[in-house]
Amino acid sequence: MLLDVRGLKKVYEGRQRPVEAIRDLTFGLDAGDLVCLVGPSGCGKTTLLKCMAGLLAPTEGEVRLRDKRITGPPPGMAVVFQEYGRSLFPWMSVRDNVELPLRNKGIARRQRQDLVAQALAVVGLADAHHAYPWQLSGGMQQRVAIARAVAYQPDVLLMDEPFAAVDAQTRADLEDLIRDLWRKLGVTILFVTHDIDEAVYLGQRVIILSSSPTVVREVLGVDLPERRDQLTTRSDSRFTELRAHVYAQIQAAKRESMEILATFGRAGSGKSSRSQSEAKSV
Amino acid sequence: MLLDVRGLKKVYEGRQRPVEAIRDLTFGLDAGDLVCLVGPSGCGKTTLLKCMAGLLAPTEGEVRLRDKRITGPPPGMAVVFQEYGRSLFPWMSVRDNVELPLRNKGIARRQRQDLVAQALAVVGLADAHHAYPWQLSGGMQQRVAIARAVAYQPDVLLMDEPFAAVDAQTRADLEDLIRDLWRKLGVTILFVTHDIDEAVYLGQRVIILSSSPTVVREVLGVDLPERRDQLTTRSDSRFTELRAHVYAQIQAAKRESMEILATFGRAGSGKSSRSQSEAKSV
Amino acid sequence: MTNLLTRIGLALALPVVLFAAWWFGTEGSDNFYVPPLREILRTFPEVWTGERIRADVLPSLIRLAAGYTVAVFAGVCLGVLVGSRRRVRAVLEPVLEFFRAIPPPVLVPVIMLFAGIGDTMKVVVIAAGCVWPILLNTVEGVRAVDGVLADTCRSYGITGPARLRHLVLRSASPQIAAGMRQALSIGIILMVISEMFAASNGLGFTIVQFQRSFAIPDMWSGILLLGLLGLALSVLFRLAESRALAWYHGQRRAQRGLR
Amino acid sequence: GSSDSPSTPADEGSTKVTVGVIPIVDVAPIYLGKEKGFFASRGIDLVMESGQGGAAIVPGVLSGQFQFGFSNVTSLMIAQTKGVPIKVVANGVASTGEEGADFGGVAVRADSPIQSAKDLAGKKVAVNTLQNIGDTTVRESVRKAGGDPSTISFVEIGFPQMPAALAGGQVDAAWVVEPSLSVVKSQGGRVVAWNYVDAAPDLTVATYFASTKLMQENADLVRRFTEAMNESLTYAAAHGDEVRQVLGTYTQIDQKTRDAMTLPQWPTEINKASIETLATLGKNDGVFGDKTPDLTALLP
Amino acid sequence: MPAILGLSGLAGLLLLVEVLPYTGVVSADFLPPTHRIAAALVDEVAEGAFWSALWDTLVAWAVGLAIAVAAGIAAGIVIGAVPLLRALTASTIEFLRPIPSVAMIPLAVLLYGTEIQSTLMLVVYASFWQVLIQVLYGVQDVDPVAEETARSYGLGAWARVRYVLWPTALPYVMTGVRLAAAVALVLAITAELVIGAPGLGSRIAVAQSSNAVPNMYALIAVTGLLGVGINLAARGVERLLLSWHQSVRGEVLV
Ligand SMILES: Nc1ncnc2c1ncn2[C@@H]1O[C@H](COP(=O)(O)OP(=O)(O)OP(=O)(O)O)[C@@H](O)[C@H]1O
Ligand SMILES: Nc1ncnc2c1ncn2[C@@H]1O[C@H](COP(=O)(O)OP(=O)(O)OP(=O)(O)O)[C@@H](O)[C@H]1O
Ligand SMILES: [Mg+2]
Ligand SMILES: [Mg+2]
Repeated sequence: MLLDVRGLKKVYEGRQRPVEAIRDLTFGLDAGDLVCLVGPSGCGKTTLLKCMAGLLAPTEGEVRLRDKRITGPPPGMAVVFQEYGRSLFPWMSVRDNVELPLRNKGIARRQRQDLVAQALAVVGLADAHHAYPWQLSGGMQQRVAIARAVAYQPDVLLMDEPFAAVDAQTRADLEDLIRDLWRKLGVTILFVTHDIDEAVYLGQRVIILSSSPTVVREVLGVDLPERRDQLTTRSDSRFTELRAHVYAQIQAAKRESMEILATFGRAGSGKSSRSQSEAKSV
Repeated sequence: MLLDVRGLKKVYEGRQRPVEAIRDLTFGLDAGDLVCLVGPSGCGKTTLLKCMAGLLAPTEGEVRLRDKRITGPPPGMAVVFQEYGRSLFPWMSVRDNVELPLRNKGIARRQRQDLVAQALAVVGLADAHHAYPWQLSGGMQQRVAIARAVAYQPDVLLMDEPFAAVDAQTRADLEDLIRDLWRKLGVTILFVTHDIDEAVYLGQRVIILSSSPTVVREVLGVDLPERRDQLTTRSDSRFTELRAHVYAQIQAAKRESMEILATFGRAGSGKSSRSQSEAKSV
Repeated sequence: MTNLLTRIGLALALPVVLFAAWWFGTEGSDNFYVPPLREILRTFPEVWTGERIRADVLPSLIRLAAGYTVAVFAGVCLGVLVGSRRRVRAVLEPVLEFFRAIPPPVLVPVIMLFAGIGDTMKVVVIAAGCVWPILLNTVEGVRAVDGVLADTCRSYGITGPARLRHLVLRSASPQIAAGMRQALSIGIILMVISEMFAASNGLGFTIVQFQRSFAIPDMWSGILLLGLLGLALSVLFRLAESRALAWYHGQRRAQRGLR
Repeated sequence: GSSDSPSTPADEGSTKVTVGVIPIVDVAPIYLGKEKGFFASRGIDLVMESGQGGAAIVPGVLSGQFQFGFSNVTSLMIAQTKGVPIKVVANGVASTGEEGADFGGVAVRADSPIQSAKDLAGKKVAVNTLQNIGDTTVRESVRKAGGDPSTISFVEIGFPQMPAALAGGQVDAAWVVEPSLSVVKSQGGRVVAWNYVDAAPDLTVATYFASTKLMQENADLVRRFTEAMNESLTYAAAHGDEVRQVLGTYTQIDQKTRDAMTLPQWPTEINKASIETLATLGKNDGVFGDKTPDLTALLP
Repeated sequence: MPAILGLSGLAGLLLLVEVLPYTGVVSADFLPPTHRIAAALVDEVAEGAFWSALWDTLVAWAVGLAIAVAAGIAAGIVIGAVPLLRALTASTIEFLRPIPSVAMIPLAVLLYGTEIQSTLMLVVYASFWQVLIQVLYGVQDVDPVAEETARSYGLGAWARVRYVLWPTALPYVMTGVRLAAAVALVLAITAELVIGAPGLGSRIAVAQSSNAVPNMYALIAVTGLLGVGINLAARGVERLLLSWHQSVRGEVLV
C-alpha cells in the first residue's frame, strides 16, 4: 500500500463553533492506482487532499506514505489545487510558474526548458509562455496549474477538480492526457471531481464520500477495459450502469442530510427562511 | 430587443503584443430570454460578459441595454463571476456578503433578511450564515455568489460558469432553481457554461462561439418542451441529438485552431516542444 | 507621447498654482521669518552654487544613500524574520517598539556613545530612523502571504531560500515598496537631524546654520532644495518600483477595465 | 499704531510677561528675581518658557509670543546684521574674568598631550555651535598663546554630550561650560584655555533682548523689566548660595555639582568694550558675512 | 504566552544595559546601568511635575495623532480613488513630504509660541504623510474582482468606499497608524525638547543640560515604554478589526 489513510478525522477549530469537516475516513491507494473521489460539495474532499499532501495536520488518525507517517509535504508529490487562480504566482510568467518547482528539484536548465515547453504544449498553451497568469482566462489558468504538476513528473499526483473551468472538448483531451500519463509513467493519482462521467471514465476505482459528517460511502471498482476512448467507452452500457450507480449514491448521500435543498431548489423561493430551518431541524 | 451586442471587439493592450480576445460579435437577447453561451476555453466568454456588464470598455462596437449604450454597470443587473472566490468579500460573513447589494438597493431591513435567508436556503447553505467565505469549501463559496445574485432579484442575470465547482446533484438542483427563477420572475439570463448537457437542458437558445479570434459560430434554438425535468428531458432523444450537435460544433471550433492539442493530448508527451510549435505554424 | 505630456502637465498643475499662491501671498510680506518668494528664489542660485553642492549636498546624499541602503537591508531581513516567526515577533516586537518611540534627537547622543561623531554616526541615525516603515510593512506583508500560494510552495517542496525569494519577498513586495517609499522621505528628514549634531558639512547642517544665523531666505531656499530632492528621489523610486512591480501594477490595471 | 501687546500700566494690576530663556545656570538671576518678587512689585507677572537657543527664542520674541528673550551676544549681533528688529534691554551674564575660575573653558582629557592653548592648533575641538561665540573666542585664546587658530577644526557637539565625546576620544578638546565643566573636571579633565577671559576682560556673554516693536509700543514695560532685571542681577551676584538653591528649581543639576560649580558674574552694566571686541573677532572669523554689526542700534 | 515572551525581550534589553557599563564598552557616567536608571525613574515618578509633563505630552500626542489620522485617511481615500486627483497631487505630496518638521520650528514658534498648537503643528505635519502614503498604497491594493463585483451590483461610490475599499486598505491603514503613532510621539517630544513647550521633551532637555544622566535615561525609557504601550493597543485594535485578514487568521489556524 503506497498511500494509506487511517481513521482520518479533521475538525476546523475556529472563532465560532468547531466544524467537523471529516469524521472518519479509512482507505488506501496502491502504487500505480488511479482513484477518483466524488462526494457532495462541502463534504471535505479538499480537506482530505490537504491532509494527504501534508499541508494540514489531521485532528485524529493519520496518513501514511510508504509506511511513513506524513507530517509535512513529502517529496515527489504534486498537487493541483481547486483554487487554481490563487495557486499561480502572479509575479511570474506562465513559463516561470511551471519551471519553478523543476528548478527547485535541481533539474538541468536545458531539460527543464524542454519539460516546460512540452507540458504547456500538452495542455494547449504552447503560445502563452510569456503571459502572466492574470492575463489568461480561467480555463487557461487551470491548465497552467495542470501543466505545472505534469512537468514536475511526480510519483503521486493529487488533483482537486482540475478540469472544472475548461470546455468539454479540452476536458476530454485532458482526461486522455491524464490516463496516458498514468499508463506510461505509472504515477499514482488521486483525482477529485464532481463530474460523475469523468470519475467513471478515468478511475480504476471510484471512492464515494458521504456528505458531512464524512465517511466513505462506497468504494466502487470500475470494471471497464483498460484501454478507454471517449467515444466507445462512454457509449458502453457498463459505463452507463456505473455512472447511474454513482449518481444514485451521491443523490442518496445528499438526500440524507439535505432533504430541504432538494425540495426548495425545485419549489422555488416560496416560503420564508424560518420555516425552512424548522423543516431542517425536524 | 433588451440586450443588444453589436460588432463587439475587444483587444487587451498589454506591455507585450496586444491580445485580440473577441473579434466581432453580434447577437441579441429579448426580455425574458434564457440563453446559454458555450465556446472553447479562452475564447472570450468572460470578456464578453464583462463588456455586457459594463465593467470593460469594448475596443470597437457596443452593447446596448433597452436601446441605451452601456458605459458603466447598469442598475438591475447581477453578475456571477467565474472567479467566485475572489468576488466574495473576505471581511464579511456569508450573510453580509449576500445582504450588501440589497442594502444598497434600499430594501427594508426585514425584507432584506428574509431575502437573504431564502436565497441561502435555496442554494443549500441555510446553516452557513455566520461563516466567512474563506471558511467554506469551493463549491460552497460558489453557491454564496449565486445566492447573492438570486437575492438581488435582478432584471438581467449574467452567470459565468456558476456551477463549475459543485457536485452533480447540487448542480442539477441549481439548474432547476435557475429555470424556476426564470419562469416565475421573467428574468433575462445569459448563462456561460462548459457543460454541454447543461447548456441544452437550460437554454431556450445556445450560442456557440468559435475559438479565438472569436465570432459567433452558431445560434441553436433548443426545441425541447418548456417544462423540463432532469430525468425525462435528459433521456429525450431530441436532447441527445442537440447535445451531440453542440459537441460536434465545439470540437470543430477547437480543431480548426488547435489541431496540435488534440494530437498531443492523445499521443502523450513524446516529442519535443520545438517540433510542436513548428507543427502549429505550418 | 501626448500621454506623457498630459502626465507632465498634471504633475505640474498643482505646484504651479501653489507657487503662485505663495508668490502673491508673501509678495508684500514684512515678516522677518516669511520673506517674499521672490527673495527666496533670488537667493537660491546664490546659495546653491556648484561648490556648495559639492561640499555640502554631495556628502549628505552619500550618507543618505548609505543609511537608506542599510535600513532597507536590515528592515527587510528583520521584517521577514519577525513576520514569519510568531515566537520571534512576540520577543522582539516590544523591544523594537521601545526604540521606535524614542525621538532621534535624544537617541543621537546615545548613538554617539557607540558610533562616535563621524559619518558612521550619521549613517546609523539615518538607518535607525528609516528602518521602521520598511520593517513594519515587511512584517505585515510577510504575514499576509496568500494561503493557497504558501500551500502550493510547500507541496512542491519549495522551501528555505527559494521560498523566500519566489514567494515571501515577491508577495510582500507591494507592501515593502510602500515602506521603502515612506522611508525615503524620512531618510531625508533624518539626514537633516543627524547633521544637527557633530557635523561640519552637509545640507542639513547648512540649513540649520542658516536658521541659527538668521539668514532666513537662505534657509527657505534650503527647504526648497530639500523638497526638490525629495521629489527627484521619489521619481527615481517610482521608476524603479514600476519595473520591479510590473506584474502588480499590470494586474491591477489590466483588470480594472474601464478607463 | 494699535496693538494687542500688553500695555497695562503698573497701577492697573500686573501685566503677564513671557520670557524665552535657556534652562541653564546663566539665567538663574531671573528665576531668583521672580522668587524675590522684584518683577511682581513692578507689575510684571513673569512666566519663563524654556527653549533650546536662538532658533526657538528669536522668532517667539519677534512674533510677540515672548516679550523678552535671552541670547548670547554673538547671536544677537548676527541677527542685527541680518536686519532682525531687536534690541538689548538688560545685561544677562558675564565671564568672571578670572583665569582658572571662569564658568567655561577649553578642557582636555587628563592624559592629553595638550598642555596649553597653543597646542590646540591643528586639533579637533568641540563647541556647542559653530560660527558663534565659542569658536571665535577659542581662536582668540590660541592666537594670544601664539598658535595658529586657522588650523583648528571645530565640531559641533551639545554641551551635555561633550564629557562623553572627550572621554571617548572623539575630540581632542572641548569648550565646556558649567555644569558640564564640573563633570569633565570630576573625571580628571584639565582646562587648558579660558577663552572668555582671553577674549576680553569681564566679557559680557549674553543679554536679554526685546523686539524694537515692543520698545516703541510699550517703553514703560521695557523700562520696568530692565529695572527688575537689574535688581535681580545685583541680588544674584551678591547671594551665591541662593543662586545655587534656585538652580534646583528649574534644572536637575544634583546638589553636589551645584555646590561645586563655578558661578558666572552678573553685573548690571553691559561691557560695551568687550562686545566691540567680540564684534571684531567675529568679523575677522567671517561670522557676520561681509557685514559689520551696528552696536549702537543693538545696545541700549 | 506572547506576553511572557514580550517581557522576556524587554528583560533582555534591561540586562544588556545593566552589564554594558561593566564591560568597559561605555562609561557608566554616560550610560548608567539599569539599576541606577531605575532609581532615577522612581525619583521621577514621585514628582508631580513628571506626571503633568507626561499628561501634556500625551495630550499633544493624542490630539495631533487624531488630526493626522483623520486627515490622512480622508485625503488618502479621496486622492487614491480619483485617478485625476492622484496625478494632480503626486508631485506636491512628494515635494512636501521630505521637508523636516524641525525646519518648520521657527515658523511654528512664530505662529504659536510655546503653546500646544506649535507642538501640534509639527506633530500633525510629520505624521500626516505616514498615514496618507499608506492609505494611497492600500487603495491601490483593492482586488479588481472584488471591486468589479461591487460595481456590477450597483454599489455607489460611497458604498464601494465603505464596503470594499476601506476593508482592503485597512491593513495598510493600521500599519500607517502604527507608524504615525510613533512618529507623533517622536515629534511631540522633539518639539517640546527644542521649543520648550511643557512636556516630557522639555524635561529631557533640562535633564540633559543639567548633566542628570540617569534621569535623562529614565525619561527616555518612559518614552520608549509609551511606544510599547501604544503598539500593544494598536495590535489589540488590529485583532478586533482584521480577524478576517490572512495575516491574522493565518495565525489562528496553523
Ligand atoms: N478554514 C476553514 N475553517 C473552517 N471551516 C472550514 C475551513 N475550510 C473548510 N471548512 C469547512 O470544512 C468543510 C469541508 O470543506 P472542503 O473544502 O474540504 O470541502 P470540499 O469537499 O472540497 O467541497 P467542494 O466540493 O465544494 O470543494 C466545509 O463544511 C467547510 O465549511
Ligand atoms: N487582462 C488581460 N490581459 C491580456 N489578455 C487577457 C486578459 N484577460 C483575458 N485575456 C485574454 O483574452 C482571451 C479571452 O479570455 P476570457 O477570460 O474572456 O476567456 P473565456 O472564454 O472566459 O475562457 P474560460 O472558459 O477559460 O474562462 C484569452 O486569450 C486571455 O488570454
Ligand atoms: Mg474542494
Ligand atoms: Mg472565463
